[in-house]
Amino acid sequence: MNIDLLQLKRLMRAMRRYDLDEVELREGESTVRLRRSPRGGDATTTFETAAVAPARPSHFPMDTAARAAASGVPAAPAVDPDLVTVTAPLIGTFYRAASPQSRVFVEVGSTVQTGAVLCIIEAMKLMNEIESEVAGTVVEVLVENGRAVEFGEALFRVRPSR
Amino acid sequence: MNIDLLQLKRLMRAMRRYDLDEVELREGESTVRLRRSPRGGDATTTFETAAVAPARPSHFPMDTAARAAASGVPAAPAVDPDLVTVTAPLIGTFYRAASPQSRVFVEVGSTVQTGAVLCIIEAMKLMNEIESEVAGTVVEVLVENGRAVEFGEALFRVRPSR
Amino acid sequence: MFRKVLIANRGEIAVRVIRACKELGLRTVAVHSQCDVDALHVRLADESVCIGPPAASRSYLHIPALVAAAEITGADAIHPGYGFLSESAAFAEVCRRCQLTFIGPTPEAMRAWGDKVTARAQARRFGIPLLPGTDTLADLDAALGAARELGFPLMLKASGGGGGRGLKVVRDAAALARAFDSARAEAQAGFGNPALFLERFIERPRHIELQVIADHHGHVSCVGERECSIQRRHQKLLEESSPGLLAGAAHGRLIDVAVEALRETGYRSLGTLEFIVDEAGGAYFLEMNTRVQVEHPVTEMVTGLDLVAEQILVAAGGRLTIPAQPPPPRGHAIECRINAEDPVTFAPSPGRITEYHPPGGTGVRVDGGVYGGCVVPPYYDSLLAKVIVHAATRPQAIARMRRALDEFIVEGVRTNIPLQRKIIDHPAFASGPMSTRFLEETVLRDPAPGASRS
Amino acid sequence: MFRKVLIANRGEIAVRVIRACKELGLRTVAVHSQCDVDALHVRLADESVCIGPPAASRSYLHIPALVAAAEITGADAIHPGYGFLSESAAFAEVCRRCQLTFIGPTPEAMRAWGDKVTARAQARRFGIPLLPGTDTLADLDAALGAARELGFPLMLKASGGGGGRGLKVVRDAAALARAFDSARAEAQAGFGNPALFLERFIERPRHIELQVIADHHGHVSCVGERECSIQRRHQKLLEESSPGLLAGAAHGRLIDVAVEALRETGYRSLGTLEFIVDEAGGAYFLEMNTRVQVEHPVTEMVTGLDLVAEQILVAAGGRLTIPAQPPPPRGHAIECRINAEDPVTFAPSPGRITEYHPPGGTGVRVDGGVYGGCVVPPYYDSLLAKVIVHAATRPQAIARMRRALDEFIVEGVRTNIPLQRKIIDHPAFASGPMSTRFLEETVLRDPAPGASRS
Repeated sequence: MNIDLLQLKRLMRAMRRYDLDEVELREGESTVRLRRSPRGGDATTTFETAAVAPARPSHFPMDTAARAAASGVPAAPAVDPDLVTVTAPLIGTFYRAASPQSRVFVEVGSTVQTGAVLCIIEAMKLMNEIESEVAGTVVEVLVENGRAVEFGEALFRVRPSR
Repeated sequence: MNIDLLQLKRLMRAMRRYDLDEVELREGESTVRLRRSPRGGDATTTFETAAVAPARPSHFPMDTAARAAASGVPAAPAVDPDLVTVTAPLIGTFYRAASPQSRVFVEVGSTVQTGAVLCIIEAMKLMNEIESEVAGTVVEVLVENGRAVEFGEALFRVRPSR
Repeated sequence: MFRKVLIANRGEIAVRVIRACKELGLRTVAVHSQCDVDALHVRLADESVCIGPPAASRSYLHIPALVAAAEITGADAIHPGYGFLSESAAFAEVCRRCQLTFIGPTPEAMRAWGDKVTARAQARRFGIPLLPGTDTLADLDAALGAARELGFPLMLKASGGGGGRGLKVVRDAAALARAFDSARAEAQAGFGNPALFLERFIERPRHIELQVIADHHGHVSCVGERECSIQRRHQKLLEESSPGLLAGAAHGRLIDVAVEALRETGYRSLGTLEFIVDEAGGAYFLEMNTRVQVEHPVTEMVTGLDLVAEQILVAAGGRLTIPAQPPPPRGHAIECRINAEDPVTFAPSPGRITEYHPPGGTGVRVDGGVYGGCVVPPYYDSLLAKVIVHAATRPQAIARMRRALDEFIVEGVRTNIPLQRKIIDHPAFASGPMSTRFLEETVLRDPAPGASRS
Repeated sequence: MFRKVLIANRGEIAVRVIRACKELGLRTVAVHSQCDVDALHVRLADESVCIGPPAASRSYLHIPALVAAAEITGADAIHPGYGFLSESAAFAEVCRRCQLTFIGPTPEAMRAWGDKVTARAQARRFGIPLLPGTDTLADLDAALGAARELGFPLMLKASGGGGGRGLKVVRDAAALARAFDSARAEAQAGFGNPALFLERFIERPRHIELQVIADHHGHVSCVGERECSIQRRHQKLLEESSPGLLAGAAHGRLIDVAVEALRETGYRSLGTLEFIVDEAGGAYFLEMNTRVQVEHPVTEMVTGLDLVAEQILVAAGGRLTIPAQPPPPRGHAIECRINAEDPVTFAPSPGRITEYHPPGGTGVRVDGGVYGGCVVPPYYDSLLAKVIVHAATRPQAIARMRRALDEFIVEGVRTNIPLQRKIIDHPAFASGPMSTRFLEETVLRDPAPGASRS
């Protein structure tokens, strides 16, 4: 599918402008689906992309587009209002483990305490450990290992204990 | 997929305008699906108003603006739908009498036959007599003697006989 | 100087003239048809008058309405723009009779240079080169004899025709013999005149023109040349200006004879001499336009002149401030005409412009006649705006135009921006020069010219 | 040459740099804070990255975020624009360490010329004239002695002050005597340093600057001068460029010593030397800006150069194509800064721009950072766009600017367009020259300057 970055961005902007919840484009085996969750009548500028079935491997242009639209947003209009979304406090490269040989810090189902390391974001050759601010259970890992993340991008969803 | 972004946007606009929830287009292997969930929706209309119907910028010369708005319009949104509005069939200077010494052709209350001269419009030194196309009673004279009139400008209102 | 100028036009050229008047301190009157009540030129003028219904014949072409509009508003001059009545000697005459200054040449000069046949006679008289050809042909034998002298290919043209009508290309004697009788019959039927003549046919001509301006004090100046070969069906789409478009020596001589001809015939306004240029660089006079051209901004960009202001000033009797040898042009300019039309089918696309974002920045000028929210009516030509870029070199100007077209957003109506992008991106455009058949032969036949971009 | 340039800025200058990159065939990365996600620079760039929350200290001024953004997008150069980190030698150093080309001078050159005190030392060394003044004064007696030599009026300045802080104007010996002790105490309290010095005070100075550019091959060129005297509280509002702003002989010599100083100190980028000019035409070096200026377009208009493209090219090691003696500037250019602020109270006016119609036509350039429908956030400076006009003469440029300002429509936020109109219409502006006190003394005190229009 020949969707370029600019086109995709424009599409996302248009979705928000025209208040659409979902756009799905399919050609042959490629699919792009953009989805926003419904919200109360107020004109919040929140915007979320979900399920970008990747037509190509997940590297820049494509995911910048997706994330650019997602960023600038508290990123938490979650389906389940009880979930806590952990967002990137800085931009850099997202790693789920301390080294390629190590086990991932957390996966879906992991129980975490406050202060537990969830992932690493590398920026300017520095490995920044990102800690959980809540105790609970990881219910979603939103970013693949090794991918670049922007400021404010949603990384994990955690269901707080009790 | 050759997504024509403009077409897609038009589609989105149309969806919002006609309050559709879902549109799916399929052609061969290509599919486009757009979905909105129903909502209160008054917040979304503000954008369109701004984009599509800009207010006339306030610093355009006022008299021009006023006249421009008046002209080019059938000029007959009369309070009384039974009245016939006589408009200027050409531009020029409006005279209510054949000469400064003469009596006016008609005034409010005058009864006119079809073909009766109502006024003169002078253009290029020619005195053009403007005749009534209806028989009836003059109920309003809308333009002062000696004033310039545009094409289509309302001159008189006549109540047709019976 | 005038006090108040009525602009007998609409769209971008009306806006252009209003801008020039404002900068000269002159008051302006816009005229408009009923459907143009909210048009940009109406919004920008000091006053406006509705002159008739949408049909141009009853508004923008209706001389009594225009003159009456000048009378009731107290305008003392009329600028005709281009198109509509801009080349009507009759209109210029009515203006004169009504003591309104027509901002253009005298009716006599318009007849002498605006009419194709008289203009060619003038050109011949002053030694401006014309396409080799014949007078009216007595019969087929005369035609064959002349053809032997001139050499093929040739155009067999009807004296009564024009604008491409009544024209046949013949490539050898046999074709000429076959075409002669039927062409004669068609000429009689189509134009009421069976007369035919021959003229050299140039397979892939370029279209080049000279911009001239003259005042009432004997000053005539040629201020630059323009390349206008990118055309579709004789409609120019993209124009360029830079020094040295015409080959060296021919160039200087051409300008000299053209300036001389205009001076001798008492031409006193802005004008453009159009030439057809063959593959060998030979230039042949085609016709003269006695009004401002759509593409005048490319000349303004490389010279720094304001041609419309100069046109108004000389009409008011002012002295031309441009020296006979104007300062050399600087850099290269390109203009793209942005039309409301389908970029593939060329079908006009009237409607409401819902979003309008013109390009800006270094070396970019936009001459537009529309704004976001306005309606493009279906009654007139489809030109919305012109993007003009200026840069030190042609490759830089091309890069700048590409960038400017990318920025230009028009929504609600379809535009030819994608087509202009295709032209600008085409490798043959970058290498140049192009003939008037470039667009149809090269760009429009290319299945995926976009692929040529890196 | 670079492959991909990250623009570490926002607003009109980010758009300006993106345009230059596009024309050079370079890919672009925009960075933005959370509130700028829909900003024009984000829309025009090839890629964009959110680098932090709205507060500039955590986004546009946050070096680690900018460098990380360059790393994850694979950018190999960073353009800092103006403001933000454009004059941070520390940032330039981090870039160098991270193998990113900082598009500007070396950190060493930034320290040498970007710092006021070092720059003045450099200037003194190379004979660039400085305001007559003293070194640190031992006591009041020394001050009175020096004052007798220098003549009044004088500025009594705190060595630790700057930007107008710690400055007292004294008009005679008695005033100096009265002010000395308290100034010393205040300097100690305010800057932790009681040292004071004297400098000549110019009652009504003009602010004039020289645009220079230098490459890595020893070429240094001064490409023009700008008049920037229309200011309010040291903020420039309107700038001009034309040849001959500085008086004849002084002018040539000033350029020569400035060019020499930059060559000798190995300066290799775009830069601006700011001068204060007294009533007699004497020019005194104030400071140097080691980055692109807001007002660079006026120089581009009269020279036809693309200064940002040249800045990028020399940063990539390219050779300056401008000759040491550049072609003479043509005509006159004026720039008006259009700010989102109340034209009377100067209070910032953030909000959503509901309508935006920039001017166009002959000799008009608009460098904007906004569009109809976008939001002007309250976190950054209020510059929305710059209108730049170019014409043959200053009176024509003024007429053109008046026309352009009339056409410029911005709704939804208040702008200073009415104030710019007031300046342009003021008879004292037409007669010129103006001092830096012109705006506050003449325009803002005038009860109804609009009435001065015919």
